[in-house]
Amino acid sequence: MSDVTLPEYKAKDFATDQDVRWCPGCGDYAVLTAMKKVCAGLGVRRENLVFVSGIGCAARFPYYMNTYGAHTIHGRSPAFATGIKLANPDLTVFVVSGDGDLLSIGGNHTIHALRRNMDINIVLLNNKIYGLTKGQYSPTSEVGKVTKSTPYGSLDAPLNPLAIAVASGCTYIARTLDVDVKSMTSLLDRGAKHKGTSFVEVYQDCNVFNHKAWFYASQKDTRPDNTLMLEHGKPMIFGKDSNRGIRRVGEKNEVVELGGDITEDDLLIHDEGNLENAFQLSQMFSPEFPEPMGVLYCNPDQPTYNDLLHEQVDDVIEKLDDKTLQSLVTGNNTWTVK
Amino acid sequence: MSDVTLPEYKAKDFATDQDVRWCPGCGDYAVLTAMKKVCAGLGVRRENLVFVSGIGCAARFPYYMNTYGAHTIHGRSPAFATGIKLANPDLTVFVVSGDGDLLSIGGNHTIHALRRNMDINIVLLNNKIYGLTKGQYSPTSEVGKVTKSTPYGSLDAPLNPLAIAVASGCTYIARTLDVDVKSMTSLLDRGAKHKGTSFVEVYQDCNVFNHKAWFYASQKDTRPDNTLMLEHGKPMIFGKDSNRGIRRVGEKNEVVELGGDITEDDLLIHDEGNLENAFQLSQMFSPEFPEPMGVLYCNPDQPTYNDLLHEQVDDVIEKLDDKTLQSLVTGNNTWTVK
Amino acid sequence: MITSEESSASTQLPSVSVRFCGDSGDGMQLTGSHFTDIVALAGNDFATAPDFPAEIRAPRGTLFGVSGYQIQFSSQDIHTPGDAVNAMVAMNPAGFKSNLHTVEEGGIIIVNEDEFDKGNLKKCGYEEGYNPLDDEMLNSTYRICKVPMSRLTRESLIKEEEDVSVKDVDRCRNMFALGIIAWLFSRDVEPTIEKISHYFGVVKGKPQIAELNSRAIKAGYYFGETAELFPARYQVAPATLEAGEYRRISGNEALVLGLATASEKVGKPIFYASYPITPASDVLHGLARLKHFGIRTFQAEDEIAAVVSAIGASFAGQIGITGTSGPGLALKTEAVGLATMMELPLVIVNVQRAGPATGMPTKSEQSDLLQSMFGRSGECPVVVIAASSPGDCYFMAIEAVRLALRAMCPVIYLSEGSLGNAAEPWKIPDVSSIPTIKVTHPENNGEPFLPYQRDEHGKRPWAIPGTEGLEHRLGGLEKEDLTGNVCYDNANHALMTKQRAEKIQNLQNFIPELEVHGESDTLILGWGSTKGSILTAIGLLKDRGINVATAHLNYLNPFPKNLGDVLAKHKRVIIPEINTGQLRMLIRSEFLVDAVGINNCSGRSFYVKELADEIEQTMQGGDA
Amino acid sequence: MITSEESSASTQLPSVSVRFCGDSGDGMQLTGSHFTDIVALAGNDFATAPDFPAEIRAPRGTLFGVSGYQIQFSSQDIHTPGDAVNAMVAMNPAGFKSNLHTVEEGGIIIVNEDEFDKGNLKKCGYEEGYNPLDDEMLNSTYRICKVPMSRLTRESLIKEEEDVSVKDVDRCRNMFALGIIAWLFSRDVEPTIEKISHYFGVVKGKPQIAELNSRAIKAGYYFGETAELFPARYQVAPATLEAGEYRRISGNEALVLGLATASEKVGKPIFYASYPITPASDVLHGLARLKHFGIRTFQAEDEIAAVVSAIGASFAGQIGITGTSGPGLALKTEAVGLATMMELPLVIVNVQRAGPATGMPTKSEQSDLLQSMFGRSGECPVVVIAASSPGDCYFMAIEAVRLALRAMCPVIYLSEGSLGNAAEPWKIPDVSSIPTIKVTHPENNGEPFLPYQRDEHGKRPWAIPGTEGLEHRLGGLEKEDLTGNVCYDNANHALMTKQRAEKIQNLQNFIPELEVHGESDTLILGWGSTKGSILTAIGLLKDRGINVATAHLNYLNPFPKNLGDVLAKHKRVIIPEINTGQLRMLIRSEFLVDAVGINNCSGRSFYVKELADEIEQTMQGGDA
Ligand SMILES: Cc1ncc(C[n+]2csc(CCOP(=O)(O)OP(=O)(O)O)c2C)c(N)n1
Ligand SMILES: Cc1ncc(C[n+]2csc(CCOP(=O)(O)OP(=O)(O)O)c2C)c(N)n1
Ligand code: SF4
Ligand code: SF4
Ligand SMILES: [Mg+2]
Ligand SMILES: [Mg+2]
Repeated sequence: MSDVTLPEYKAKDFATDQDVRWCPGCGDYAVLTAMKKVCAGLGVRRENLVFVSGIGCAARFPYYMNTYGAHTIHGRSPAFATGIKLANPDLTVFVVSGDGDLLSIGGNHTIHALRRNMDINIVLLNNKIYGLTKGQYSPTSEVGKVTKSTPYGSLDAPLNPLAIAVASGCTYIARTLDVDVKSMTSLLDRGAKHKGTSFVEVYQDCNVFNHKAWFYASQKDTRPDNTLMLEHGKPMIFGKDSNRGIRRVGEKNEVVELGGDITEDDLLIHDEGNLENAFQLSQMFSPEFPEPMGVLYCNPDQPTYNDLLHEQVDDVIEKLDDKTLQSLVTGNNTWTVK
Repeated sequence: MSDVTLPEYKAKDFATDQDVRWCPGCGDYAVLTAMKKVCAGLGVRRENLVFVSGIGCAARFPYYMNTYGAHTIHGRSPAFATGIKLANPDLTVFVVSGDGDLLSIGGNHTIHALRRNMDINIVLLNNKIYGLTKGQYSPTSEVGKVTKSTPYGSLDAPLNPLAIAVASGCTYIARTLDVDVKSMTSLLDRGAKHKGTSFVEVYQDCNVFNHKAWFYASQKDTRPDNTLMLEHGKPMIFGKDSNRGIRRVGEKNEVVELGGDITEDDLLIHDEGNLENAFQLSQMFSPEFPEPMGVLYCNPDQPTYNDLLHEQVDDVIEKLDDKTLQSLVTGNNTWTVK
Repeated sequence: MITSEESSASTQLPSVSVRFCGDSGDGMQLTGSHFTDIVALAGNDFATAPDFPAEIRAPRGTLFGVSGYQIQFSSQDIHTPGDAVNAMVAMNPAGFKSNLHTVEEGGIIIVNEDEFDKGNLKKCGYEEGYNPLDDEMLNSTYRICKVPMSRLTRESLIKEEEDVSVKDVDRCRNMFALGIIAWLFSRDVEPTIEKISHYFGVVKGKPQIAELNSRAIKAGYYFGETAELFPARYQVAPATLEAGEYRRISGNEALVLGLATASEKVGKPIFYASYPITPASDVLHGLARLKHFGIRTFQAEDEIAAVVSAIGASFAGQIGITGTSGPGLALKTEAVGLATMMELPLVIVNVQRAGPATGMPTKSEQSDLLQSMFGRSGECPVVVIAASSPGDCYFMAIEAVRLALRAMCPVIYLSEGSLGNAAEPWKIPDVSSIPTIKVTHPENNGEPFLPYQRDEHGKRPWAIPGTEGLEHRLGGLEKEDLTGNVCYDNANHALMTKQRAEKIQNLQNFIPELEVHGESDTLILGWGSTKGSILTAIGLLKDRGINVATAHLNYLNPFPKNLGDVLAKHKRVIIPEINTGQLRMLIRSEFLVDAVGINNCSGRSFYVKELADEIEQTMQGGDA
Repeated sequence: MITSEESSASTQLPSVSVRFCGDSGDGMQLTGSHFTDIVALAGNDFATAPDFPAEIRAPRGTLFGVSGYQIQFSSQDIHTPGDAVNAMVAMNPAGFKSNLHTVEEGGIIIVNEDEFDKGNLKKCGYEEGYNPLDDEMLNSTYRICKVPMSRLTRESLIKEEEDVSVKDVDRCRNMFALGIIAWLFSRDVEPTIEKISHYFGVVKGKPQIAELNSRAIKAGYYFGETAELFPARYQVAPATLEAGEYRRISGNEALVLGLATASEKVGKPIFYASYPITPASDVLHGLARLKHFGIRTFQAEDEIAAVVSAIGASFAGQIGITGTSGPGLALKTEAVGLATMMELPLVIVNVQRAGPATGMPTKSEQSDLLQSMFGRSGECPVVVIAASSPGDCYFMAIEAVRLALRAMCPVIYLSEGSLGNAAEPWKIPDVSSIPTIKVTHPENNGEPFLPYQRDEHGKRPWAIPGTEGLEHRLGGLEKEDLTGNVCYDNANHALMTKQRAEKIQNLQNFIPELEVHGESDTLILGWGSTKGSILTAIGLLKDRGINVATAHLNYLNPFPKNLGDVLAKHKRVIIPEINTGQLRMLIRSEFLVDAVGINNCSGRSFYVKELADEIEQTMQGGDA
């Protein structure tokens, strides 16, 4: 549906008449801001955009985007989006939902959407908590998390969203911070344009039930030393004064201080095209490592499920569509009663 | 329940009076044989063994083991096993089911069992097909698979069971062949003894609906060059005459011929303890690479969910069990009506 | 039973029921299918019922590996495979043992005696030294014809000069058996031979296999002729079916064709998302081949993903359909609630099987009616319809799509394993005579768009993504009347609950009234697959001089408008069901009539005689 | 209404209904809770109802961010929070606007006028320049008392000499309001001050906060005394409750305590697996703190994993329990079928909310009864019971466990959001007087073990892993009678279907008969949370000289043995329900009585007057 007379959109054109009902200070607001910017610049007509979500605070997202939208049921948004995209591949489909929705009850639909490389865009608003149900731990909560449902601390090791995405064969994997609207916008934009499933994890602050969960990585003072902004083809440098980097020794990555006999040439060069690197990056956690932000992995060449399906449909039609419905219903094994 | 008077078990002691109903030539028979051996040698009383499965041909497994057993519903066996293990940690719990059961409908329960490191043993009988429902493609079927439900060939890229296990934080990950009962037995045995979730993928031939799917790796003539038997601390050597190996150059693995200037010292040494290596191994596919068999990853040190839970319960009881039920029911905010 | 009193070379019979049984490896389904073609061509009416083993392919010769195929063919109008078998072919002891009880006293049993050896007899639990073929009792009760089929087949197919594989030869035993039966019932085997030759010779490119099979059939046929086994042959005259072109059809085939037809009649692609499950998988298989008829199939990761993706497709403007069986329906109920709230069209096909839980997947039952009516959270009415014969599956499939679009709501389409797999002759409809189904989508008219503004029938507009100016959001939270915005207002919730219910009830105006056949104080009210048994049973009752009226419900929610009047007109209402009384409970509560149930919850259809007897008894109990 | 005709300093009233409302940040739930303690200590009977916002913490001052808490306290025995509010405290315009309709004509409304500024008025949609506090109409309809609470709170709490945070001070406004109300209803605030001081001072170690709160309460109290706002104070005499020790309890709290009690009475740990969902989450939260009472909680990845792990725990010998609300129940139904087939004990707690689909999570409804009865594939009967008051949730929880063990079957325990969150005074039971629940597990007696050999009540033995010699396999495929082996036999399936049903029906012998109160031709039959409204309504009817009999069902499947007789004894049966008539449909179909429904499906409880009026009308319509 490329369109010559594409209207000039502004971010505010994507606001709805509904009051936004997130708590003051909720990290979701930032994502909404970024997403409106992205949509304005995407070059897609508003009526061809669809936002799909499950249930949760994050999942209220579609109500606030003046596009087509569906607030479905808990955990099933990737399946709903799949149906939309297979029915009408001309639509640009976003899934925006929370960590409980996409990784707890919805984990299976998420990995199957990823492995199929459906051309949809999944945005995970990860606040490491169940917000809407007033604060139980989620599959991304750290071990020992004390919540309403775990008064003595949670016991299970968290799921690693990016590692799961890598293992599921996702073709665009990125991570960003709710406080970094600028890079969030560009990452979402690139993801939207990517042919295939894009998966973007957003470190999102739940101001009420898990406030500051990400502050170790999101704040002015903490960010430089606890996050690593990835750039394809560039060495992995981070730190307040860009004075630190990641180097590989033997089978492991390690953090090094630049200067002395260690130069940029000793550092790992980020290669978006290397899945194994992407997995290694997904295993870097603060405080031992800075946590990677930006595009961990991108493979634009794998065909999407929806393209393959429609090619197959066209092939078959080409071959067989001389057949009429009557001939189908009649079949080729009949007899006549006089 | 260590037990001084443990009976002397033989494999056949674990046979039930039920006729085994798999098709002649089905790969599941081999697993049954291996499993009976394992149970006989496990040092666990028969009444403390429980086999749990979902639905499928593979899932008939419990009916053929003379232990406690539960043939549950499709895809839910990891959850059922979790309940058993949390209720009674003294039981040794096995989950035996198929690729559709554990990775399609049951994928989410599988990854959550793995991330929790429940001390259960999951055996995936992977025949890359839905057997019991008479031959539809499964999430492990190769792209282009022609089946009843995909007469023009399947479109979706398969899930990689071992990669998913790695990404989910599984602490014992192994792979074996239905035709190799000997190594299957030792891998299952070690998995059963491992504290934490053990996940063993078995390349299993479905003699009726997907016959020969694994022959490229399982047959006398194909096995040496298309599989790699991993040994911790040993170089990765394979091939008919052990003349080939795996070497790492830059960010990638490659196959090399030994001899000339390439010696064993150039080869990768398998390190069970390295998760990143495990991921790399999970990405090695024939024909480019031999497919790894044996233990890809093992981490015996991570606490199990069931141990943590029972420690927590004991702690709390220690601290609080002076409280009586009456005091609990009464609460601390009462008044008296005369 | 088949009586051979007459000395005439060939005895006329009104109907005959034949059963082929043997190991799942013996190709019994295929044999039965060929024989069905034979009787069809001869112009008989017929009804078939496969009897699949629960196992894929159990070890050879075991009881649980037995596969069976029953067909009744007749010079009259029939609807069931027959209560008791008149002639059975048993290819091995396991088949013989597990199917003996289906044969009428005095019935013919043709066995492949070569298979009745020690090993095989032991495999199916006959004790050492006993061979049923030598059993006095059995031989006096049945007419057992021992035929050394294995040997004869080999002898007649293996020729000096040519080199053939013994395996291929042995595979032809079933064709030898087919030949015998064809002779016994005076049937011409030429058409079958042509078909087989074409299939193996041309399609598969295996002329030798074609040759072997043809020879086997002939050999069997001639054997029947020459051997003195049978005192007489039998003939079943052609039935007087309505003139026209016919085909054989099973319920699942008909459903597939019905959906393809619906797609063309609506002018929209169908998106069929499913997760395989017995006995519904064949619907997915059948539709997967019809991409050139506007059908897209999606094998989802589970039942929930299947139904949810179908709703997504409906949201995007296609006809979202999902198919499953009982346990799968249980998983879809939350999503059906979502479709109810979003008010999007959705068809849920449920080919019922015996439950609860995994139950007996290969057996049939009608026990999901109440699940279909009430198995959702909250007040969540949906349309429920049911097919009543294999051919009817075609027309009800079109109805399901029509009603889903008519009211923008979920429609649960109930079929049954016994319909899905059973075959009957089907007068091929002229598809051009089937009315088109009109759908309209709103366009931007400048006015603010109100997604929940209903038409006079309570239907809301179906605005689809891609339509400029109609952007809107749907969801599972209660909607405000007209705007569809999230709304927690009490009065609004009461209103919307009422509107969702009325919209469904209102469909009474769009479905046919219930037809009553016959005049009597007693009404036999049925639904689903019992139609055939009921029809046949009341025929039997007529012969006994007992008269009852019948009516059969295809529409279960809403009920036909005139159902109340129909019930009121009869003093006694009897409801036969393959469950413990699910329709009965609905009828009793809505109409307060003391409907009596005749219930069989054993995983099989009614036997006609059993049903007739029970009706008779019920009528005697308590005067109407 | 509260009339101030009398000049006496303090007017006696039988009952008063008070509502606190304001922004979710204003701590209204806490304020209400403190006031409830106050009336409780004064010996009043009371009933409370929170009115949560649907949003967690919507932007301050918005309508959808309003939080409310209503309490009725009385000198008599009451069961509802009151139809109309006699006195309301509104902390901001949004609270005022969205709760005005709840106040009776002439009712008192105390507002924090400082908050009625331009910004806030605009936020909740009052048009420019309009201030409801100056509205003639409103002021003539209600007695609106404008109190500058923000200012007064600051003035009374901020002292020259000490340094306090303004934020902390402003947080005390609700306590200032509490003080006013306490004075208005002649209540002693000392105990509350003590509690607060202890909590902040000792528990939280924040003496300053404690100090501020105490001062705020006193300030409010003295303000009421000194200001001339109110012509009079009111008094509500203590109720004549049965003597004994009391506590306040909500339905969800009671359920938690009931399960802990059940665990001790059985002598087995409870394994509670759940996935959070409103309004059932608090059950998980409450149980999670009770590890020292033999309770283990497991927050599963979804509802299906929750119920399935609970079944696994039951298989392993513990008491498997899962808890959820309607949409979650919809997901669990396939697994409930499994438990039915395995015949293992399982309790499914369903704290119902307004549906369908996501519906209105914070609103209450009784619309999952039919889902609980029929929402499973195949013929799959389970026990269904329901609690009828917050305190009753305790006893029915014990019943749920008792019955699940008694018959080795699933029990669906129905509560409602309105029960789970409502609080009432509860006479604390002597737990030692509650009978123990006996369970036995078979031991190896040398005989081959038959897992499906039933006792005289149809219950099968519960052999648990770890028991030597009783190794056996369970599953969801149909089981053979006695042995429990997989079995596809038709007769066996019919038999097992019958046995599973009879086992449940048989529990009639283990549950109390239905009690009828009052003599009349007309029976009001209720279930669940409507008990309170019905009781109060018939009281009202008595005053009108109308007499009806009442009966309330705690057991919905099986019904009490005597239900049929009870219905037969009454000419007219009226069934009030917070749904569109689900119990009614069950009663009509089973007993063929023309039961009439009074239905309210708007997500709230009946108003007593509304219910009384409808009963009266129904009784006039059609003579009994
Ligand atoms: C079937 C079902 N189960 C449970 C719930 C209750 N529920 C709603 S949202 C939610 C989790 C929310 O957490 P998350 O997905 O992380 O979103 P957040 O609120 O944190 O943005 C749960 C458990 C539901 N609505 N439906
Ligand atoms: C809820 C539900 N959905 C679907 C089915 C049908 N079904 C049974 S087994 C199966 C898949 C079997 O494949 P797999 O797990 O790979 O086991 P296999 O038979 O290949 O050993 C399916 C789809 C079912 N029994 N229950
Ligand atoms: S609860 Fe947390 S996640 Fe939800 S809206 Fe509030 S701040 Fe945001
Ligand atoms: S169908 Fe395949 S997997 Fe199933 S039993 Fe037969 S051979 Fe084995
Ligand atoms: Mg979250
Ligand atoms: Mg498989």
